[in-house]
Amino acid sequence: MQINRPAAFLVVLLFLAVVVLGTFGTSWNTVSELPENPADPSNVEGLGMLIFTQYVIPFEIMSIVLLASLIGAIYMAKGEGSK
Amino acid sequence: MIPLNFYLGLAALLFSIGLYGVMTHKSGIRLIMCIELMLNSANLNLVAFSSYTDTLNGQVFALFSIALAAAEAAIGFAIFMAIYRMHDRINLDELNLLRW
Amino acid sequence: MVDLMLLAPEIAIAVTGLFVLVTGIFMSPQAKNMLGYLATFGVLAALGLTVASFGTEAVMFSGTVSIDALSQFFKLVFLVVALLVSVAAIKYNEDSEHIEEFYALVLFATFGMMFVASANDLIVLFCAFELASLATYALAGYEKQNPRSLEAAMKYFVIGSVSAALMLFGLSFVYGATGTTSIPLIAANSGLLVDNPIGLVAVVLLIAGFGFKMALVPFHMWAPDTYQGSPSVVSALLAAGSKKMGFVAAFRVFIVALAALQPDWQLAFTILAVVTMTFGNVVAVSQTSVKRMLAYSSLAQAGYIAMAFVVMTPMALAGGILYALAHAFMKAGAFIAAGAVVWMVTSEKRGNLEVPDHLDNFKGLGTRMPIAAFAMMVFVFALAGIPPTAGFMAKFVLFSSTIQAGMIWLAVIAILNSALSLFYYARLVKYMYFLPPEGEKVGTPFPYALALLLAVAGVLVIGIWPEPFVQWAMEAASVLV
Amino acid sequence: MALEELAFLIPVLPALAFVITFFFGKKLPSGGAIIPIAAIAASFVISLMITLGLLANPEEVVSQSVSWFAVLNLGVLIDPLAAVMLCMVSFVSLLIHIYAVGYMSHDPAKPRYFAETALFTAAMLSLVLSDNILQLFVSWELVGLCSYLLIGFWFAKPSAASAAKKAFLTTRIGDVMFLTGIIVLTADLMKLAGGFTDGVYLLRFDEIFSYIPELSAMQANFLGFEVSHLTIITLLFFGGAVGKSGQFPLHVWLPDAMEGPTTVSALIHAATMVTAGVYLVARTFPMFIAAPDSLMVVAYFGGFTALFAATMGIVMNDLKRVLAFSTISQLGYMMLGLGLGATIGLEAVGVSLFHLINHAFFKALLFLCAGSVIHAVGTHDMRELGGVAKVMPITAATMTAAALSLAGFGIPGTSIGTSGFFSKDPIIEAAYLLGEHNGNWIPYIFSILAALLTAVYIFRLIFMTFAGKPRSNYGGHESPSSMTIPLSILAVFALVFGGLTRTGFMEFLEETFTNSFVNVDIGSLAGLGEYEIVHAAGHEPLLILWLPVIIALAGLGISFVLYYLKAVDLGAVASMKNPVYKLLYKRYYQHEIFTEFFSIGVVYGVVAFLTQVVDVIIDSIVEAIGIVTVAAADALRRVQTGVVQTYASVVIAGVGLLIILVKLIMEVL
Amino acid sequence: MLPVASLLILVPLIFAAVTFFTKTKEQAAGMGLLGSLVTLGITLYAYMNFDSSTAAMQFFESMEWIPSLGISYTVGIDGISMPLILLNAIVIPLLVVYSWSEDREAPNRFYGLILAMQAAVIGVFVSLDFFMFYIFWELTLIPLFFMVNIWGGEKRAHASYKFFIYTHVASLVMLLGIFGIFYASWQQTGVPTFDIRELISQYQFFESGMLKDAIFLALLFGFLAKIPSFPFHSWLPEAYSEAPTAGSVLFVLLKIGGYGLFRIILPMLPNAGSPDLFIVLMGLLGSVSILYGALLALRQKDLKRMIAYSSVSHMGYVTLGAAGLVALSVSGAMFQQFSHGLIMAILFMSAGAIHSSAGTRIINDLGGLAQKMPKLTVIMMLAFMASLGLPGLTGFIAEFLVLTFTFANLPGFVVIALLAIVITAGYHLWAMQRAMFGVYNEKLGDVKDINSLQVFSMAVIALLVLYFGLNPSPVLDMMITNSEAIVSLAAGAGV
Repeated sequence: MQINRPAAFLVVLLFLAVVVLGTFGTSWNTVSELPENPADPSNVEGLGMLIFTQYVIPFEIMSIVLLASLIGAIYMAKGEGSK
Repeated sequence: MIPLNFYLGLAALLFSIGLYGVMTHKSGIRLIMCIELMLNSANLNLVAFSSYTDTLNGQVFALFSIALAAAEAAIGFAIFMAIYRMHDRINLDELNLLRW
Repeated sequence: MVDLMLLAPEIAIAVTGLFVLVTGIFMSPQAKNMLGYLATFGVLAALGLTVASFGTEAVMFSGTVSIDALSQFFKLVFLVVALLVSVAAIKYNEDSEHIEEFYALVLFATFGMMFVASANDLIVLFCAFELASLATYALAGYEKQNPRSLEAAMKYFVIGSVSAALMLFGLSFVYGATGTTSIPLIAANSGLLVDNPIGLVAVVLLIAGFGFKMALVPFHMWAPDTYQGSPSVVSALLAAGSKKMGFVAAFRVFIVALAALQPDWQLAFTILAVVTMTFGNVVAVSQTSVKRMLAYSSLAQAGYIAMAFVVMTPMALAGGILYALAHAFMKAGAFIAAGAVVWMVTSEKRGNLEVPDHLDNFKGLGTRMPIAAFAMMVFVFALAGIPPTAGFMAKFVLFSSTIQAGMIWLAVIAILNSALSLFYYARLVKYMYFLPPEGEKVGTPFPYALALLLAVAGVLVIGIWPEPFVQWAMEAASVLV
Repeated sequence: MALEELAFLIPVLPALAFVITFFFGKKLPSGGAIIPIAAIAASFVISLMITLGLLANPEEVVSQSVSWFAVLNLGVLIDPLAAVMLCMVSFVSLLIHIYAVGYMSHDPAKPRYFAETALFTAAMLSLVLSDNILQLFVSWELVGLCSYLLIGFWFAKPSAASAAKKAFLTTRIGDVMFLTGIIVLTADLMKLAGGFTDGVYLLRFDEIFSYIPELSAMQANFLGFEVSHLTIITLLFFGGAVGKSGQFPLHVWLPDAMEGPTTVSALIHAATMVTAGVYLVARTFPMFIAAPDSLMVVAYFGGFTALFAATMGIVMNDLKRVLAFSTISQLGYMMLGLGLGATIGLEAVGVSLFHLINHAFFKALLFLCAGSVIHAVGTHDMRELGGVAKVMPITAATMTAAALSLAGFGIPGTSIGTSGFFSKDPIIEAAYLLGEHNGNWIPYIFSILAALLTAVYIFRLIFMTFAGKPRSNYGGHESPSSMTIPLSILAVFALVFGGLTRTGFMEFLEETFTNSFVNVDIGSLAGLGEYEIVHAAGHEPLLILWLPVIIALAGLGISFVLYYLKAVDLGAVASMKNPVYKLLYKRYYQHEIFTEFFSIGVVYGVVAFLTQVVDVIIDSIVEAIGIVTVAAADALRRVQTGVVQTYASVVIAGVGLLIILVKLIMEVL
Repeated sequence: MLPVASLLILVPLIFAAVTFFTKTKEQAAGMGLLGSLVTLGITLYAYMNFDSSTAAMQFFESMEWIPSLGISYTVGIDGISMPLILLNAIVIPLLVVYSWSEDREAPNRFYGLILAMQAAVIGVFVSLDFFMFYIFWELTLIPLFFMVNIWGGEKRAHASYKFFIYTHVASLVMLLGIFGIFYASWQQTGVPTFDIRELISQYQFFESGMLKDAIFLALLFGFLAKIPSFPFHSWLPEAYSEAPTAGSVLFVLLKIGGYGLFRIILPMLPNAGSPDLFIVLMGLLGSVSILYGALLALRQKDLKRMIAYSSVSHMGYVTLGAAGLVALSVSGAMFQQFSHGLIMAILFMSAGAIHSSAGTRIINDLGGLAQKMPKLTVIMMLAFMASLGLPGLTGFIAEFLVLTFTFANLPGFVVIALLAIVITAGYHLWAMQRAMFGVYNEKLGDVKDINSLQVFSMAVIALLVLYFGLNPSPVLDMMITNSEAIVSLAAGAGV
């Protein structure tokens, strides 16, 4: 089956419409002001703290993820099995 | 202050572009790029929310997802390489041995 | 301080994975066959540790991980699948040079699934989910020389990535609306989601993300191709294991975190469940590739399990959870049996080599591979819900709870579907037992036979003595409501 | 041991004989005929002894009952009615068995023949002895089975197999009516008795008769008529009798039944089984007389059948078929006699049964003579015979005796006359009484016309067969003595039995319903049935008394002129161009109406509709589900194109559509 | 006292398993015979020790199985099940003997399936727990499916799938009914139980409404489709006629549909929403089945198909008698099940013998077989006569009881059934005349009569048909005892 661009476009339009209607129709609960100084170092520090305390488990999982993708990628990319 | 919806709208648009690419491109490389685009648009969402709700979880999430996107791209490229070795090209719409 | 003993099964799996990987590098090709036993041993240890820790409950790591009856139960499911796959793969990987990679990926995928089961935070959930996906992408393409395997991996990867993106997109909205990623806190802050259209968008995006794993129509498109093209043991892992990961994630996210949005997702699941089971069963009727047929049947089974979200009584959830366990045995077993046939066909170089799992290759299997054929018969009858098998017990609990909740129409649809499924299951049994064999008796190789008999034992034990399993499933369900 | 206690042996002995002959007949001499002959002889002796005892004391009937199943029983009842039937059946059966030793001597399947006739005798005796309606029905069906088996005795002959089937099916129609009657009766009895009592046998005649007043009081609306339940039940019983006794319109099987061996025709289709219907009506006579209109229906059907069958009898060319129509006609007389109970009350039973017994003698004799002829000359087409008397004098003589008896020659007011005369005359006279009292002359006209035709056809048979010169080249010789002795015995009975027993017989039978077993007051029952009973036999005008004899003489004369002297050329009359002759010869087109139109046209039409339309529709619904499923499977699998971009599109479209769908449904709900 | 009920399931099951592993035909048939004889022995032991004067459960065993769902292993035998067990136990060994001399592929599976079928059918009869009942109910499908699918006639694939899926759908609908009654009672009492008798007695306390009727109708449908009753019969002609002889006989021994009526439907009936309507429904379906089956049998060209339709007709008496709801009509219906099993067994054996020796079952292609097959003809004639309801044979007892005692309550339907009697006689005699009588059809070649083993097995059943026709009390009495208990329930509820 060939790729049907107009149809794909319509599908995407549908998706976009739905998502945009969803987001714009929502009254988000936002803070009144954004942090003024983008260079505020507390952010990075906070991230670090979070990653190594609360999110240590995902961090550990990420280590396995990287290892797994490493193995997988190397295995798949190795050339011995070609043709 | 830029309204939150501007970010969200942008993210949605980027995401949709990514989707359109996935649906229409034959090339595996472009496909992975589109997927990256989608993941990143989601990251954009996360970061925007993180700022607008003044919580850091979103940014942590985004960090992890960037790493995941990288891993995913690695695997993806590896698979396409294997396909390329076999077929000498990566035209995804020609891979339809498995169907029906 | 956290009690790491509670994570002992996960640690055991991860350590085994690493150990297999590292030792594999230093081993001679002949000695590598040992690794399968090693991995099996590790899985068994993890299984033992999981069963030993049944009944304990804890929330750890600042509330990101929750050990409870639900997670324990699903860990059991994943470990059972991992065990069956590990055992069967001993034969599948015989004399391969990449045994350590295979087992490492299987174990890492299992590791990811186990964390999904106990995730109490969206970040943990997403990372673990992706781990399980990434590891299996490569596994699906494990037969690099086989264009079908590669194609399976490619399709799996593309749809998986799109789904991951959709899921992440959805998760971002959930996070944005509630300002947190912790599942219990989301439940507490879900007011905004309920009042705004974004709630529904997020729910459907998440359903798409999880539905990809669960293989719910229309997010199933990859599943038949991938299950067919992948090595059978990997199909077993995908269909029996990672499919359940989708369910446990959905249990956690929808029933616990997004409980307030129940009307939305209940309706969505109603549509999906009905469409999925009908589509799966109907299309399975016309399949000639056994693995593809099993894939469609797997869709149908997902549809049944999804009924738990529709009915939403403790009984129904228990039924769905029990079904997950039963399905792990049945479907893993069925794919492994198909794998044994593929092995036979490819090693003999006889029969339909293009599609080694073609129905024609199953002719007279009862005489050619008695154990595999018998096991396959048990599995397909279990899948069809014929007593006294696990499939029947699970359907019994699940369908009966549907009646209990007064959703007679849904029960009728499910039951008619179940009847329809008999058609193609019985056909397979007919091919195996009642058509003349085309070839000599081969016998089932030991690892396959062991894995199959383990699965048969599981199917029959749950079918004949379901009491403890029903109890566990009920405890697991009690976490959700 | 008292003889009465052996009563149960009467049917049991022939039944045992059946078993022995069936399984061991081949190893016994003469096909095992000796076994049934001995058994039936024993039964005859027991019957005769009991009957003699009963003659002395008609009040003390023999009655034995054992529980069968549920609330039903098996039992033996020998009252005067049963006694005379018993003696007749066992006696005729005995003679015919003896005769058959000679007649069947060349048939290889003798053991089967004798086994089946033994079984028939057992069933027939059991029918007669039965003390309850269910056992009677059971035996009734068994004699039907034996009739079926024996008509189809030469089953390799397609016409025999077909005739057997026809006989069974036609009588089955009557049987179903009979069964329906039993069912209605049982339902009513249960209602009246208010359930079951231990030790009370629901369907025993004493039990049934005791509820007659209540039954007659029960009214039902049937097609707009208010009729009593008793009328419905009795008419249904009569329906059974119509089938079994070959009454119009269920007589069609009887002529065809002649496909069986002649001995079978004599035994079953002349003397015994076909009279079971008459016996049934006689047995349940208290019910009939208490049921308004039932007896009149019986009388009309009987009278009409008597005439109707006789008309066909005069054109038949087949020896046995003439006799078959004659049997039907005579059975009509018997039914008519019973129906005349509407006027003469209980006497009707005596009159009718007397004719039944006499008929058994002379008709069995006629058949056996015919059999003797057929056995000797090898054909039964009368057109090919002629002058047989010269070859077979004994047969000719005995058959003439039987013909005289059938035609009914005698001198009224004296004891001089043939048996047939003494039994047929009272029926005709009673029919006259009916006309006199009710102004309803039709039965009388039927009966008198039938008497004329009877004489015509039977002497036509005699003249065509025995007189004149042979019309074809047949061999022939007189039959062996095992055949001629029974003929002679029967001839004696056909000539003198009636004259000897006529008064005693009637009186004996009038005791039937007043004895130690049942005691019903027929007079008051007749009141329930709204019948007016008169006892006037004997003082009719002289012309009426003589008329039957004159008519019979006239018939003899006509036959003599037409068939002996051949004074008139019958070629023009007896041709297919003559519509009347054709109608008669074609037997009123019964075959066309019943078989071709009704069973093939209507029944098969309905069946064809059911098989080809209804069942196909029902089945298609099932099949369609399967076909649709497979078609759907083939269509839906095409969704899986194999191109990954399509898959992605479906996923994304799914997301969009699902959101919209859920939203819409939520809005609607 | 032996645990008879359990043994009756276990013994054939174990022998079935052993039989599957036999190598030669002799071993397989021998093991089949041995297993069925042992079962027969146990059954006779049970029958000897059976007290037919009580309607209570005998040989009762019960133990917990899945307590969290209230499922228990409960078995017992009473007057409803005893005759049917007896029927199975008697016919199966004879069936093995009958098919002893036949050559076929995979005899070990063949005889194994026969024994497995016996275990499953007896399992249905002795189960007193709905869960077990359903399990055995479903298990009966599998042996039959394979019986037809492997050893069946030309259209066996279609027939077997149709039968399998059709009746499976019906049993699943029945399962829905079981769920319904289970949960409604759970709600009522707070205690889950699958005990059949407990659930039935709880049924009367259910809130009347849609659910209550739906439960009843779902169960009723499940049973009627199995009986099968018009208009759910369309699986039957093909399955019966395509099955091998042994399969057809196993089909006729499958009396679980009618059993369900007596065990479950009738005790529930008085408490169902509108009992009168349901009685009329059952009566209508029963009587229409009788007439319809008979009419369709009249037109069949294939002997086996004709017998199959006659089965629809005869099983109509079961439904009709059950609807009669009088002790004797219900007993008659039960007796019809027993009688029909015996008679049809002979008929299918006869048809099988004709098919295997003459090479065809098309009635018009036969003819004059009586000359070549006298032994078969005699036995077949007896069976035909029994089948058309000739007195002195079992068929009459059953039909008489049903018709007579149903008449008081449902006169109209009895009249419909009575119409069928002549037609029933018609197609039997027609077939007899065309196939067995008349001139021998020389095209059939040299046809051999049945061998002595076949004569033996058919004659034994024929003698039983005769014996129970003359003396039905040994089985009828226990039926009456239990029918009275059932009917008194109905009377108590004022129906």
